[in-house]
Amino acid sequence: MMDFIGIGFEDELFKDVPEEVRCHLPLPKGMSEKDVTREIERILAKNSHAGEVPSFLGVGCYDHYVPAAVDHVISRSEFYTSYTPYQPEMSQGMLQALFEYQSHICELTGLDAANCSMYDGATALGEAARMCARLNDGNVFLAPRAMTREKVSVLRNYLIGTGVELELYGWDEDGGVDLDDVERRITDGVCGLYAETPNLFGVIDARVPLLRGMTDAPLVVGVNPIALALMRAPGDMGADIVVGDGQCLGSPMNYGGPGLGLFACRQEHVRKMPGRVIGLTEDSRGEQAFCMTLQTREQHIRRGRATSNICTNVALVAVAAAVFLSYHGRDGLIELAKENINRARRLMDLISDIDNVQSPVFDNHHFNEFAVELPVKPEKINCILAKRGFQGGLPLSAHVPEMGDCMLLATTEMHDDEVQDHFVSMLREVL
Amino acid sequence: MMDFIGIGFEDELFKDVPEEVRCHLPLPKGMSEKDVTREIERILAKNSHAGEVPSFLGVGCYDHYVPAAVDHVISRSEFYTSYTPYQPEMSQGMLQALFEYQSHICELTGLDAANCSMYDGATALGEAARMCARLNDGNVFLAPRAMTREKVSVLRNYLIGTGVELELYGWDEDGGVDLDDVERRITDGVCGLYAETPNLFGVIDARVPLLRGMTDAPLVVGVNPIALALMRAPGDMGADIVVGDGQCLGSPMNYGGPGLGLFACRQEHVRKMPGRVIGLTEDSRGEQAFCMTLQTREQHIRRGRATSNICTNVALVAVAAAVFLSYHGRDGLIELAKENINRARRLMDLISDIDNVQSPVFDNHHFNEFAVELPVKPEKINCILAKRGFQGGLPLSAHVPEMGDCMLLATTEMHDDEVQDHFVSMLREVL
Amino acid sequence: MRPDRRLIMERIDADAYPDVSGYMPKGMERGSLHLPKVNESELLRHYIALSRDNFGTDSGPYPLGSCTMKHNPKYADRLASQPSVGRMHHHMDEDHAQGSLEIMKRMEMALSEISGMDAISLQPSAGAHGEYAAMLIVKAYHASRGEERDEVIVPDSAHGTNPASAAMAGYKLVEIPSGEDGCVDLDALEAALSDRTAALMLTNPNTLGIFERRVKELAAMVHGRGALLYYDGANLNAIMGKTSPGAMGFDLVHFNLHKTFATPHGGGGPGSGPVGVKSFLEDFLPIPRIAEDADGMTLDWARPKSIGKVNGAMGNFAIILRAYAYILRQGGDGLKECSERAVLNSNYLKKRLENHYDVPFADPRKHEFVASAKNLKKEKGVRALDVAKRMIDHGIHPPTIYFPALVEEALMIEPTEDETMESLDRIADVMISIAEEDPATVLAAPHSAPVGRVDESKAVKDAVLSYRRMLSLREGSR
Amino acid sequence: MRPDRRLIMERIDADAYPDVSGYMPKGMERGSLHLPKVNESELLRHYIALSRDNFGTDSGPYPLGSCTMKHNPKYADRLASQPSVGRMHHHMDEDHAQGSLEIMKRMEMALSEISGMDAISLQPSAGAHGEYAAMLIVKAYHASRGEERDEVIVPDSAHGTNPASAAMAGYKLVEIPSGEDGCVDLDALEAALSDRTAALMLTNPNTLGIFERRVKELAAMVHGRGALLYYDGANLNAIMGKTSPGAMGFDLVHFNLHKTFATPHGGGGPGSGPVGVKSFLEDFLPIPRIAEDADGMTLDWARPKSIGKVNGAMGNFAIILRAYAYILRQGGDGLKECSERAVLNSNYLKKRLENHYDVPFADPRKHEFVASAKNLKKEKGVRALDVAKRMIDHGIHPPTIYFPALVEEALMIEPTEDETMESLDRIADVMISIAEEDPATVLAAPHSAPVGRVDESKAVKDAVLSYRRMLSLREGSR
Ligand SMILES: Cc1ncc(COP(=O)(O)O)c(C=O)c1O
Ligand SMILES: Cc1ncc(COP(=O)(O)O)c(C=O)c1O
Repeated sequence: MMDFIGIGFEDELFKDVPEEVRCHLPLPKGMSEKDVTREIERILAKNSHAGEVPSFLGVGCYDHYVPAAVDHVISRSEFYTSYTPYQPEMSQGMLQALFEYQSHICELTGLDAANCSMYDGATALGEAARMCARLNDGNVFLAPRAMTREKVSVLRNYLIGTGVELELYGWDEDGGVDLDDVERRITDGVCGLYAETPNLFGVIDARVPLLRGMTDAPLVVGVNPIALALMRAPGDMGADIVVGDGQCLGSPMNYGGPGLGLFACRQEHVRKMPGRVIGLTEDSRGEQAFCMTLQTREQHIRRGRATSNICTNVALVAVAAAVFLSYHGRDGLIELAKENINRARRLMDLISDIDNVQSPVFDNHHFNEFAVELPVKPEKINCILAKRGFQGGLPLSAHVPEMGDCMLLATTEMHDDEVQDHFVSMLREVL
Repeated sequence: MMDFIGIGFEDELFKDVPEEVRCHLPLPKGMSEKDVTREIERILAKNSHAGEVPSFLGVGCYDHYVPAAVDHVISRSEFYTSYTPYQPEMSQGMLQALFEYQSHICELTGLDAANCSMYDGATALGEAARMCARLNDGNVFLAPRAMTREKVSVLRNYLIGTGVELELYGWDEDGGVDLDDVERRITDGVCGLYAETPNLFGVIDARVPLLRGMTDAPLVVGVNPIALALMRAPGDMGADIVVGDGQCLGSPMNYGGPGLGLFACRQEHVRKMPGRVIGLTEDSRGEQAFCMTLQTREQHIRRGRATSNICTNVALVAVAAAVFLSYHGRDGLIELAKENINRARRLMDLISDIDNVQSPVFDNHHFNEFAVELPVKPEKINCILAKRGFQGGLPLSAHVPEMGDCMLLATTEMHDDEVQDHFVSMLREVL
Repeated sequence: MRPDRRLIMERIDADAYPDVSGYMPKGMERGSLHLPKVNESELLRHYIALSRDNFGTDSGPYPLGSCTMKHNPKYADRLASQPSVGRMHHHMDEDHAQGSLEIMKRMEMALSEISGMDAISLQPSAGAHGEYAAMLIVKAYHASRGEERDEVIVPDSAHGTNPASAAMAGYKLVEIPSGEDGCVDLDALEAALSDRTAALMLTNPNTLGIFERRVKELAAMVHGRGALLYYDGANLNAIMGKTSPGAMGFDLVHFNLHKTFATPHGGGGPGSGPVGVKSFLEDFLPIPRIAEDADGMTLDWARPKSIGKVNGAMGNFAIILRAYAYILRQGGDGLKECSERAVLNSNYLKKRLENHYDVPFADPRKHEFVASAKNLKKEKGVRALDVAKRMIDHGIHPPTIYFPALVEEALMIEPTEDETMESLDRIADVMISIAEEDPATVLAAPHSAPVGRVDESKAVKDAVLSYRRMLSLREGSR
Repeated sequence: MRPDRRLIMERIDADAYPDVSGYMPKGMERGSLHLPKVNESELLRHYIALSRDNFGTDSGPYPLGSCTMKHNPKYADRLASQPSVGRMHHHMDEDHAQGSLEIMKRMEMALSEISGMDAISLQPSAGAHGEYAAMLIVKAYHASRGEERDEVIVPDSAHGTNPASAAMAGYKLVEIPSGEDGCVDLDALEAALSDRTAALMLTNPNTLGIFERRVKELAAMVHGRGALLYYDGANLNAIMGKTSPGAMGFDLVHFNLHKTFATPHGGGGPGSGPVGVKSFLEDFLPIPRIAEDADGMTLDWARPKSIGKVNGAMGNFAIILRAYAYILRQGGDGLKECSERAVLNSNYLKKRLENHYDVPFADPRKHEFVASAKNLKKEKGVRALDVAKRMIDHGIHPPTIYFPALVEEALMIEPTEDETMESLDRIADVMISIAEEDPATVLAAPHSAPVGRVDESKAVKDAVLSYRRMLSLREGSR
């Protein structure tokens, strides 16, 4: 090959790299596949995963059962070794799978348009806020104070370039939206209003539909897609944009990433939407075909004026979600949602029997998780639980400081009675 | 569907099953995929696998590293959910992969024909003995006494219908074939002569090529395919048939099954061969194509007069072997073979430093494994080692009783220095 | 464009074999080795491309009669791919292998319930291997009673492995013809039975998909002559939860886990072929037996009457595990439902085809049925083989053809319980359209497969089974 | 025959939504839900069939410029599929997550060596996300110094995400043109620089595959005006072991683990886009930072100057792990060799195409080069798009087309280090044959893809993004 190019040795190809910027790469020598595997497994063995140490963490990232069929599909190398489907004729499979994903998300959310993924729930919310800023002239985005510090921080960071301020409203004694607080804050300057159901506290908030009547600004609703099997579609509540995290739809937790940012909106706003979308069309023979569409919204065409800078998204996670939803179907998803509600109910009931513990803090419908108030600092309890082979829930102090004595406990179908009972008896011992 | 068939309820389709033979199926209710997974994982957790408890067992079944590419290929569902390729036009992929497998085996063994698998090494030997009985009129099959009881028993069972007697010959002080003993036993009645290299004791036996000169009866040679990277091809030693176990070529041990019975022979005997073979041919357009061939040897055509009753074999394991051999290539396989020899040498040297232990018992070249003589019953030592987190080697007492104080120790590239050192220091402590 | 399908060994390493001295005894050193030289990317592209030229049950309908190509659930594969399955050696101390042993013990118990047999050995590696083990047991049993019986009776509709296994065990075969109704002709059986009869091998429902109603009578006849009754359990998926070999009076049975219990066939294997027996034969089962005591599972080798070993290890554990997972998932009712749906599907498809193909014998069928292309052949010169090849163009795997031999131009169809009505209709529509199509198109099929019709006789004539051979023929010498 | 490609939701459950009362508060109950109803077999056949209509690097050459579609090694995927990776929650006590944290810490250190940066954050989810994090850091840095700088300079050859990220962070964009040689025009840069300049975003080698030789000079100019120099590290795979952003004088850099470090793209993601900075910017990196003390790894949240969070968790751990495995496997020398081979392959392919396509700018190129179909268009009316579509017929993924915009009818080609010479020759032969082919054939391509040329403008016009929408249009209402 060098002969053909007309060079004598390989470094001639780097003659354009000036001496002054040359450097070496002081990394160790390469290892065999076997040794790499062994080395990484040795390190990973230091983890205590949820299969070894039952975990009660949630807030957007859950330990659900991943059907083997999901793994199988996303391990098809035609899928996972492909790039963004720029050439639709060579990528009909991925395009259709993503169109099906969008369709499922639209069905769950009750909206007509969805993109084929954002990075995660938090960035999806950030993008939704930015989209609100595009939809009108307001300069305030209203969101609940009951959010993790991570989500609030991401949201702030996504609003930085827009000139829009983030304003946070409170919650009521039942853990739902504090309508009075929202009322007070609503002005013409509001460019968007965000609410969650289930919210940070796991509360299914029946007041969210009431928000529609309070402002003309776009309403953004944050959801859990499994809860949507039983919950009224946000589109029917008047939501303009729906966001959420879809990791629960067939993906492992993976230490938090990749997630799956769900993003759906009304058809009328489709041209203001961020992210990649797959559209239905026809091929030259008039047959059904799919392609990426509305690309003029995107950075590779519109550059500095794109609706978002996003390029690589989490398409494969979206495919996993599509397979997961198809695997369960309506009835399966309903069963799963019920099981998760029942698991949470069971756990909160058991814990409520412990003296000095309020479980749940909010007397309301919950999904997956719920806050409990403890007589001891939650951080301290987690330390003790860790020694007994449990990963406790999320201490709320770092997120909503006024609930510093509270812990958020999440449970899923992966916790059977035995695990819950064992956890509760440990908790009882510890308190 | 029932309407169309013209029945009112499903049981009408079972009206031909008389009442007197009806019965119920008193198995428990079905479980969800998740619960099945959990239940089986709970049971399997009772195992102590070689990744947890280093194991020094071998004799035809080894803990080698399986390259991830091998897993990937045999997880392609077009391969593993297919049947025997009766319709070549729909199965070119499997047919070619199996033809490539046969080709690799022929290359390693130095013969021109191979079938596309037998169940395992032991049944491959049994089939080889039967093939010898077909090739001539003799009524004695000569084989080494140095074989596991399993292999001897399978061999006997495979000879049952042939009228051929099994006669076993001994080994010499260096662990190789006892030529005098063979000499003594060779008569015109011998229909086949079997020898192994490496043999039960892991000895690469330089006397095997000498057997060719001792009889006109077919010579069957048992091999380890990884050792063949360095060892003279049995075809060049005059072998007529080569057998062995190919599990070591990219398959996990799986508690012994499935194995991979290697079977190769000279071209001239191809029509007497047992098992399925894939042949090269052309399609109607004159292009290269593959199909199952010489099927008139097989049970589905020849029925009672087939060369074997084998139908389902272990095709997918053969594909794994083909991928494994292609992955390593010549140089990779040579490296692997060397590493396995070096590992064994290192271990036997370390052990030879322990007082009262003879390691190895046989002063000879070894591959993967070697016999050591211990001052205590090997069974007892294994019990003690088990308590310290090791799975010792195979006590030879049940297989070659006169070596009741010996243990066969196998080691592979999966044992690094640390594991070997630790094992040896445990052994030293124990003795 | 058809992708590159060169043999991988055509990318060969041409360098000289390296110096490897010191690793082998003198005279045992290798001098050359030709294996491909490819990087991981080339390797994977090659094999993935090959896989794409292959058709499995995950690709579409696979109504291959007598082979039960049903869906292979993915949870079973995932369970089998763990180190607690893979990195287990069969010689491990029992203490280290309690998990594997427990799975096997439970599987034995489940198979015992399903078959109505008293004891099970999971050792045989496939169906034919289970048959062979059973024949060895038959032999050992009669020998233990000092009886010399050297004949085995096999109906003409039996699967080829039945006579092959009996012959391999040294038995003389006595073939009996099927009656008008496709069932065993009891008069012929009576005539064939004698004091020399060691066993009768039977499949019920038989390979025509017909249930032998007079099986009890037949059992009495066989037992009356002191012979044993053997059940080929490959077709068990038609009757689970309805009847069992035990209830029908059989003494021995083999199972095909890779048929009835939904484990992958792997393009020809591995499978698993456990053998089950009534208690009076238990002592003859292969060793070791799995025993359970207070401390857990142990292996019992001290069984003097045992036939010994039929394979080198404990059986195909990785397949057994998958099958056990499937049984747990289905449960008793689920298995029964599988049988019901398999039979319903088979009868539905049969009904849909009846006016277009000749379908001999009366209703109902069980899991499979045999149609015939004999009229097509007469009228248009289209044989079963041609129908099969043409089905390939439609992405449907052809049925088993030319078996059983007693039906002319046989098309043996087993849709399995997994196909939906929609899919059955597609199979039917395709087969009907072929029956009505211009014969020229059918005779030249397949048209859209990766290759045209393959010349099988050339393959037999040339008998080229390896690249080595291919090269030496090409070069005229090597 | 093209297999059934109906949407899976056409197999829908038509039954009424069941009664689920008691699970939701009043007014929050759902009334209907349309999801497909399929069994596992149908499900898998559907998605496997779809996968077969898709092309990945495992399918064949994928010389997509600026996207680095290299082989994704399988050991990395296998490592990532373990429960010790998957069943970890990012809020776990650090004690429970020492393994994940150690992998991340080691990865930070490796990326630091590779890039010559002092501190790394693995948090961003993809390249553009890393750019955005970097822009937030630039903003925080200038703010911390009380400086108001509101412009970011971007060359016209920059990837679209660069201007988009800067704009998203609220910066005004100043675009500068490339010079004759394809490099930044330093005079234009000089003119663009001012006290308002917050940063210059640069890729080196740039998207034309040309190394900006005068990078040091350029760095001095930017730094001289108090602005920061940002490196788009998507093209790092051209220079590893030769030079580094640090050595070139950059202050911030993002990485594309899914390009340089061989992790799968997954049909568009997930990726991972770590950001690295020189020490004076370390305080601004996203929180939490991974710290190491005597007890092991901990998370440090107390970083008051930090920009905070850019995603909800810790980054895409499953991707980071794969990339780390790849780095371990290659080692320092191996990564250098990858760069060398990537550049060699690119120059070889360029040379092979030179007489058939217009290839502007001088030698040598780095990992990629841009050819142009402008002559073809002039002479035969064949555009870059048509060439691309025709390549599909040959089983080769087309290059990136129409980017960068400064080259007319651009075909941006990046073969990567994984293609063999044989494969490069195949790509070249195909592209040359297309250049010489009857234009009618090319214009009507693809001919052998699962679909004909796709009507992208209809998709834009209709904007049908869901089955719901499709139905409501079909029904005229919903
Ligand atoms: C009726 C019947 N018996 C026996 C067998 C043999 O089983 P195996 O292929 O597993 O050896 C089969 C399968 O081909 C069969 O269909
Ligand atoms: C040069 C360059 N910069 C930035 C990006 C953006 O990276 P990502 O797609 O991961 O967001 C890409 C990839 O498309 C690229 O090629």
